Amino acid sequence: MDKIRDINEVIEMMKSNDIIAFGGNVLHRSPIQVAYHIANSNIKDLHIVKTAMAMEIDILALSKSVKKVSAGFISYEGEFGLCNNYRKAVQDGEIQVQEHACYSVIAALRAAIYGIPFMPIRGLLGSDLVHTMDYKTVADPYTGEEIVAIQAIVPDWGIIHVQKADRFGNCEIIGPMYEDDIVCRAAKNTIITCEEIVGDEYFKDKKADISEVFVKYVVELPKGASPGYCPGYYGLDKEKINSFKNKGTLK
Amino acid sequence: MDKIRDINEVIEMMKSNDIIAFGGNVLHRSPIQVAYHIANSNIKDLHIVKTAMAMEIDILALSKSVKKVSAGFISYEGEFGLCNNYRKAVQDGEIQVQEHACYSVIAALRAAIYGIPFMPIRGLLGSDLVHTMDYKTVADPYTGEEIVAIQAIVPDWGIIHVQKADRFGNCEIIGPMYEDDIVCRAAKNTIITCEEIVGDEYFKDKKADISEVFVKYVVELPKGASPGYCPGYYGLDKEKINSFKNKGTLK
Amino acid sequence: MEDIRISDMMVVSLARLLKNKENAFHGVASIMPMVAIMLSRKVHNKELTYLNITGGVNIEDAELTISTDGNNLFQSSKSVVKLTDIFDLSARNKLDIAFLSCSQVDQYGNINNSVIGNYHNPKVRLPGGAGSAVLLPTAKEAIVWKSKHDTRSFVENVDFITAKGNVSYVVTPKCIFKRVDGKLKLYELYPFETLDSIIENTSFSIDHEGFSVSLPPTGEEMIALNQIDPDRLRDSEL
Amino acid sequence: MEDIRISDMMVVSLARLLKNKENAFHGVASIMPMVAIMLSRKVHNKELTYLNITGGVNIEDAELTISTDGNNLFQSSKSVVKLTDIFDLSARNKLDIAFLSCSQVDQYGNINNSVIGNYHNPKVRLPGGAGSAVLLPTAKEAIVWKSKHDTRSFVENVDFITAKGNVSYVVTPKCIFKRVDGKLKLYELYPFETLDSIIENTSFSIDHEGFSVSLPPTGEEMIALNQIDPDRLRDSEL
Repeated sequence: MDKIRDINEVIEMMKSNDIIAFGGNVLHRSPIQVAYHIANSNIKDLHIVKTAMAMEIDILALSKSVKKVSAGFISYEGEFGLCNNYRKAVQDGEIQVQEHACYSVIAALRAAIYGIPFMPIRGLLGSDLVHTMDYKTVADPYTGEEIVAIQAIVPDWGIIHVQKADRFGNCEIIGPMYEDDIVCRAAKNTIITCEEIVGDEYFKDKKADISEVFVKYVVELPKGASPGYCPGYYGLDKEKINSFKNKGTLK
Repeated sequence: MDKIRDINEVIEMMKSNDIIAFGGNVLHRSPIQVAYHIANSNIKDLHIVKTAMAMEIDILALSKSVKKVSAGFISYEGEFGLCNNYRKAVQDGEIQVQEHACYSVIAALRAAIYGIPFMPIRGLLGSDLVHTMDYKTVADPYTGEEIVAIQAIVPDWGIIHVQKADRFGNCEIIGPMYEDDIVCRAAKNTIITCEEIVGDEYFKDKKADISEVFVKYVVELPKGASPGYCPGYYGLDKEKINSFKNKGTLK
Repeated sequence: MEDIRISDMMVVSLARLLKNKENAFHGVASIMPMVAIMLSRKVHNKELTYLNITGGVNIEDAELTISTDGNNLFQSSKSVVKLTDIFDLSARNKLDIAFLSCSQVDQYGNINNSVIGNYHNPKVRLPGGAGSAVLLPTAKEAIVWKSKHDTRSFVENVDFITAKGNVSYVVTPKCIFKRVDGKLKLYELYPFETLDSIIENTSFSIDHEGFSVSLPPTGEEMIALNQIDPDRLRDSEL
Repeated sequence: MEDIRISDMMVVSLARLLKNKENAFHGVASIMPMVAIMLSRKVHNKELTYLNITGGVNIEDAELTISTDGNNLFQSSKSVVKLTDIFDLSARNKLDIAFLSCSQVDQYGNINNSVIGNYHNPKVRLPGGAGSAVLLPTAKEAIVWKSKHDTRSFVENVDFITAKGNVSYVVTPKCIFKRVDGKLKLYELYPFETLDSIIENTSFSIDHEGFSVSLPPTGEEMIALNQIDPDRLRDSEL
């Protein structure tokens, strides 16, 4: 029942070719430090899944740990520009892009949650993505209407960084939840990294934002979202991001 | 922007043949008083939707306001027994039963939320409901696997009783949410009835459980879930339920 | 030991079946499973995750009422796992135990909670199967409990198959059936019951080879049971 | 009036397009729409519902940062409407306005944010369209803004159609295009711009019949704009 693990223990459980879905959004509460740990491991050929991301994939592209990406948007915001390691790896043919709209990533993860092979989805029609990415359509058995069907993506790991968690896996998220509620349900196993582990009484008076039911392991990892934002704990460390972008060292 | 209405104003907007989805569950925070108001109106031939319900449908069956029911479970719990008005109306052929599993009601409403014509769903296979209710199957376009498809139900009205709401429609729910988060999104228009209307500052420090974005009208209707439970306000009024069951008067 | 009732035996039987399970769910109108899950968490399986319709997870020290979907089963919860989540868990093969009841159960463990008689022109319209048509095929195991054991309830073939699937055990006021190779087989006979009474009150023929007699509720089980359910709501179903 | 910049004109143009709309959404990397929605809610349309990726609804008095998906756009919200909700709203035809940008836009209002060159062997891999492939076809209107107006951005046909759909207007540093009968048409020219400059910097031929000249930002608009965005983050995209 005690789900607390060391960061190295959970990294060791991951295998090459696994599908990993990250929580957070772009530079907000994203599990960037876990990405560094994976980058410094021997795990390769990962399939990385997230609606909108930046630094995790830029780190993992630099370490050549990634085979495939399923995402809607991959870029920093503002002054930090594009994810150049990722971009270069794609342009060099090292990473295969399964380009999504953010909503189709959500649909693929919803299908995983519902245990169904695909989700019908509105939109996408007219986009070259449909034929280029080979998104198929399905006929509504009630009316015959054709609608795009997104195949389920069942991540082997969901990795989510939160502010507080107890040893059972109940989590408090300060600020936006983003798609973490979906990631923790869709993945076969969800790993929570947190700024702080709280005592058993912490969630007596307020309900957790993520339930223990959706959590496999809990790792205390202070500054786990750094150099990104972690509301209530720290803001952006611009210098570190610039240093990563310019020098390209894996921590 | 001000969404506050009188109960009679909202009842007047409903029409015969409308599809109505109720919030709450069995005798918990169910909009029973709205059911009485509808029963005493001229609105007929309603299609009523809810995962598990009791008194609303028993009232509306008595007033002969219902043409069709889509639900997974229709009964009181414990000492109150079956919904006899409903049961009699079905046995007499007055009400058409679209029998669901509770999850297929959820799937039908999810399809409405996602704007899609149907939802694939696990389960139901082996049940006589599949052919008796004419639930169709669909082939996964990626693997060819056949899976049951539940057609969308788009309620004209979602009716939800909550403890507190502001004039914009932000709601506080004390106790279980049940499927209210789904009902308020699936319906074309959602009506909130509440024990109390709170001031504009009420949701400054805590986020609402239902967002104004999903609410069309707000009606102050104290004791709106009575004789059922309304956590924080009142418990079960067993005498009133027994009186309804025995005497069969519409209040 | 003198004051052990059938309801105690049923609840204890249900609870013991949860021994090596990770999680268990009950729905509305499910007093016995509610008490059984609470009992198992106290005595047999302290790490069992308890799920119910309200969204409550592993709630403790609830004051019980005759309703099994109220705020009393939610308010002490540390987190929320909604009914939609529970169905989804089951759909993706992560729900260990679902408890379900019915009006009729047949020799195959199929259950009927829809109609007695013809579906479209029923003699009795029943409540409907709630989650059963989805949970029986998707949960790893479905445990059926039935508070009457007579030939009208235990039939060769149900009038209507509301749900069919992974039924593992059927717990009655007289015995426990286990589903083996798709058919119900006598698994345990309660200590105060006779094999003849089972045969007499069951419409299908019973394979009773190798059945055992249930261990009566232990002192530890009875103490915990009375702490959980001091008002004996568990009697109300019988 | 002397200190009005292109960014002011762009943001004011975006804001004015929200006049009779019920709700509007922007995503990541969307400084101008963020400021425009806030401006509209102050000046043009006080009942506009403001939605963003964070789940925040109608947030007020936020301290802006260069990121448009952070907690500053969530914490003052009274309720939560998640990104999933926003896509769902759009999918069921209840989203009035989605703001999207891109690397290329063509004469039909199709947008490209995927690649420059061949898709599978790209010259430049772009960030991807975020929500655009879903929002362009499902939102009632999609307003595209593009912070560069040159022949490489405004092309006859995009290299790759990331998204196609209900684009109503395209707002540039020089003008506003309106999509009429499926083609972009000059709608408003900024007061400091010339028609020749538009023609010169656009790769497709422009229907400019009946265009008008934009009203410069009013004093009221400029005061509100400077209250909302005192650090002029809106300049950062240009």
